[in-house]
Amino acid sequence: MWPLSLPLAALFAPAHGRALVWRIVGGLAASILLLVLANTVLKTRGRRALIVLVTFLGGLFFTLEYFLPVSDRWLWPAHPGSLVLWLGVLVGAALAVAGMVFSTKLWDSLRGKASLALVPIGIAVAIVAYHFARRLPARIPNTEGAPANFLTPWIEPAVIVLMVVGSFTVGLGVHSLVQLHGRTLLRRRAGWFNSLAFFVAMIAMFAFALLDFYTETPPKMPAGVLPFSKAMNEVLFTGIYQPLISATFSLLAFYIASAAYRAFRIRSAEAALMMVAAFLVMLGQVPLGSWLTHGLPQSGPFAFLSFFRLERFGEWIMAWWNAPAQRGILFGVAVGALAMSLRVWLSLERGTFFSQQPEASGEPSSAESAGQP
Amino acid sequence: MGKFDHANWLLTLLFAVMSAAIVASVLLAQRGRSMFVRRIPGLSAMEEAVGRATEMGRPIYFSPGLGSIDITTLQALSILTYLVRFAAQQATRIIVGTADPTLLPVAEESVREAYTSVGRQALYRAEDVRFVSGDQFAYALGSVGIMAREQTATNFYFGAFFAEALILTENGRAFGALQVAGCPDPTQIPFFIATCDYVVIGDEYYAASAYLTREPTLTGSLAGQDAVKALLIALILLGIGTVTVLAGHAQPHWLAKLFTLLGV
Amino acid sequence: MSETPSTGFWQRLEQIPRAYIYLLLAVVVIWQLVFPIRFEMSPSPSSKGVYDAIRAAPADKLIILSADWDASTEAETGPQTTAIMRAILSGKKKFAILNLVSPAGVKLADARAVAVAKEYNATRGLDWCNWGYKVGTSNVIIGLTKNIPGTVKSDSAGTPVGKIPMMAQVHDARDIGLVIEISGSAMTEYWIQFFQGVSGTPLANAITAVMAPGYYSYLDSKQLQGMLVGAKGAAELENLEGRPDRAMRIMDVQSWAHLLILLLVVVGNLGYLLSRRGNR
Amino acid sequence: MAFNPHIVVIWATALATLGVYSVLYRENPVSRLCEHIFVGLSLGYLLAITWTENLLPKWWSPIVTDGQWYWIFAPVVGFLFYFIYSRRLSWLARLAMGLFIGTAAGQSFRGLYPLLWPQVTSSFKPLRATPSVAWPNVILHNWLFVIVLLTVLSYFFFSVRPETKPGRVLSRSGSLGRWFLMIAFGAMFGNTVMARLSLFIGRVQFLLHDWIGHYWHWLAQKMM
Repeated sequence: MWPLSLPLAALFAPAHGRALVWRIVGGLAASILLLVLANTVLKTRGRRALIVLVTFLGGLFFTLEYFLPVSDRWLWPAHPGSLVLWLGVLVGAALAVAGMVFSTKLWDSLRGKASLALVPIGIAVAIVAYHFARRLPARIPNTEGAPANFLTPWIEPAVIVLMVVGSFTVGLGVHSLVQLHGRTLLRRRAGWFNSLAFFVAMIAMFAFALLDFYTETPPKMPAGVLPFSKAMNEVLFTGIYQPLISATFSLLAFYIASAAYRAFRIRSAEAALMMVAAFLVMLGQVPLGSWLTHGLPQSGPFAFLSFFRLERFGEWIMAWWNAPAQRGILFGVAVGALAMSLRVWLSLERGTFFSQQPEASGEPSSAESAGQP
Repeated sequence: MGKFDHANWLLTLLFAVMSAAIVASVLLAQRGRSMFVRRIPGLSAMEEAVGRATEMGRPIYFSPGLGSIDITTLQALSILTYLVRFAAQQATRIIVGTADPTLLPVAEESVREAYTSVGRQALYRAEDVRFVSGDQFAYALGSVGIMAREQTATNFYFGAFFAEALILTENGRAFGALQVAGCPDPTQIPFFIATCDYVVIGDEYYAASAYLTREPTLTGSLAGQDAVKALLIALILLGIGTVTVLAGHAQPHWLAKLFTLLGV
Repeated sequence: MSETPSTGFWQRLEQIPRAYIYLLLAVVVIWQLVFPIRFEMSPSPSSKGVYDAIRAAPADKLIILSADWDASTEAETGPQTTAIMRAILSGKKKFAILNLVSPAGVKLADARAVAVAKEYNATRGLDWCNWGYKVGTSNVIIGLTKNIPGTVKSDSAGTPVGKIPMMAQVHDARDIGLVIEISGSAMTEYWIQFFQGVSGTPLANAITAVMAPGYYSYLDSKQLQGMLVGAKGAAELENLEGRPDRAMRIMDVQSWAHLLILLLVVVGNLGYLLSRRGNR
Repeated sequence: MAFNPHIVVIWATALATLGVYSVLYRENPVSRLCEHIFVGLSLGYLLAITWTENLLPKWWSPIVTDGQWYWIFAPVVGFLFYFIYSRRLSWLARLAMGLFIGTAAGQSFRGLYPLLWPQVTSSFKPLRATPSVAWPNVILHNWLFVIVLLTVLSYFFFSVRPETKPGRVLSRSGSLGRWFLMIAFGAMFGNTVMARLSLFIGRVQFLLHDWIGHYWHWLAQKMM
């Protein structure tokens, strides 16, 4: 057992009643304290390093789980060696990242080059920890036969945590829309009644969806009759929201017809190729196509002609022309995404994305002077 | 569930080689080795597209697709920051409509920073980076509404697009806007080609920021990507050669073992 | 609209305003829905394969319908499911519905089964049953090969397997005559890998048109006995059954709407070519 | 106040459908109203399901029912995003964004093999005939497949100078690849038409059968 695990286990044990409230309050107070502390202690470079570190660790967790060997004994958290390993990897990673941050920022200066040395040192620390952890005796929990390593049990909780955290950003979307429409409504700008409709629709849908969720249908209702809140939710969701989705989706039937009409012109060889392929595939999909070529023999000396029956020919184009072309695109895209992921993960890009200097506190820029009321 | 639940040692090694090629190439470029980037037709029109809006004195609409914070959408934001910097210098407005509340702050932050980086922070308007809707088709109609009411002269579509793509572009075209689109996923490309003036296909999407900015980090990365693609081609040719030679024969033991490791 | 006003006749053909195209399409679809004109169709070999596989399944064995779809693909998978259920019940065979993908799809498939069962006077529990949604994809399929009652446990309404009469004789893969996978996702591979490949039980599938190209190689290798492709596959199965119905009807409308689009493209190109020639 | 919503739902559906279709003529006041209602409904619904499907079962219940107090840290991280509206504390928002961006990269690494690898290995196609596969089949399928794949892939090389020897080869095969791409895009276009049309057919069936047909039985019967 880890020396730390007993008090930790006690702290994170389920709590109820007053103990729960106190822990929640304590947790909140601790986080606020931590944030205030971070905000006061860290200056520009420290903040950037922290952001880079958080980005790196967030990615590292998901990456390691995938690439670490599965069912390896000494990597389990219940095992004393894993504490060493954890610490080693954390320290190593921190050193490596710090090295990268400082070196990319100050590439030309002597200090920059020197700080690059932190990268191999960090990696070395992790490796040493790894070997040390290996020597300790093993005990692994039951994983029900599924391939797993010590991080696997944490993947699902991590995904849930991210989902829950992400759910709290929904307020930003609300803020954006309410601000836009609220302003239109309050200032009676053109189209204010549309903004009013937006508010009514939003509030009604939210209210009745929740009421519906918390209302039980009484057992002795006539067939089809629902309590008010459920019936209203039915009208709003099944009667308006869903039909708006299906109707908008079905606009595509019109748009695809008009797009075909205007795009498939023999203006260039490329457009002509597209057109011919589209024609053949379209014909192959409907009875019209089968009807056009149903005369081609399926047996006898000219059986090979059945290859040109439109339904088969269309399928041949899809499977042997379209599929490899899509695959070629996919290979390129997968490599492109890999490179983008690497650049983002290691914070290699400067300036392209927002990885420039975050402003230190107390130096207000004029950036926000416009826009915000 | 499947064969690729976790990587085995061979796939891990391969991943390390691919990553190392890209990172090494980035570092080389950052140190000053010059990298070549070939012309990409759709992307050379980006400045012309912004210029059109400037000339007409109308805003630009930028849609980053339906994605949340993921790699595809981050690349879209990277293209967006380039466009914002370019448009800001000509005092042309860019309206961004997002479809994900978590993405919204990231988009706002990158747009604001883009304005700041060219010294035009006074032009930044918070209401120009909007949350349109989290629903795919409400997003489509809402975006069409923005194009119609703001009379955008140019529309950019970069990101993860699905069935809603054609609703956006067909209406944008009807409004007479110049349209440029790019999407890594091929399924919507045919409709972009049919309705947009310029289309960026497949991997060109990820090459876009390198092409536009010529930032050493990015051009270096592009060269690294080409090396990885060459490696993939070599692997495929090797595989094809092996199965062709062996067609109709039994696989030798060592090859069967290798193929298992590779997940064939 | 931004279309510039045109002058000559050919030029006008080249620039038909959007609204007219939309109107034409709406008229053709409505007209064909109310007063249909039918195209005769010959069934494709892959659809015939499904039909033959159902007919060849032994009457004393169960057919599993893995209806792994929900509302998002119902336009195609729904008619496929109905047509398949009809083919099974008209041959006096039994089926069990299963859903490995979407809990929301269970009710939809159930409603279709109830409607089809009514047509053939089939009884729930004797001629068909609904195992409902089961979590675990490949693990469920692996479980089914060895121990069906233990894997299924209870049906969609919560009735224990032991109380479903038709399940009394069903123990493992040997009691399954055929598996039909109906979905818009790549579930067929799982059935091939963990069921067909292990037990040799015949397998057929019904999938959305978008997914179809990936599966022809399995047809070639006989890992799949047959395949219904999109709504067209459903219509072909209806035809093979001798009962053209909703799917067939929709395919007729589709034919006419496709014809309209093809004509529009041809007209547009004629306009384009001939107006160029006029200018020269 | 209980009532049977059936008939209201049918009418609302019909009006909403027609309202959206009015955009086909042009963007107009009715379609604009529909758009705003649509956006409002989607936001209200998003808020409701954020509570009922995410926060209630995954956050609130664990705290209140199971006593897992440490879930209180989740909103702390979530609300860091809101600091973007503060000039001095916006770096805290970047901290939270950094976490999400890093995770996105990690997820992308995990997705690489499941997405890419089966496609790589299934491209290992034999290029000669065997007793069971005849030559025409091999050429029409495997040869074609490999040629299209490699030429298309060669189109996506960006950093090779065209005046070098590999550059010349790449630019030739790349332009061939671009032709193949166009064929593929045409095929994809054609392959999608039917699915899109069936969406509209479904709507028309509703309007004629369930809505008008509700009052005019002749039409309902004509539609089956």
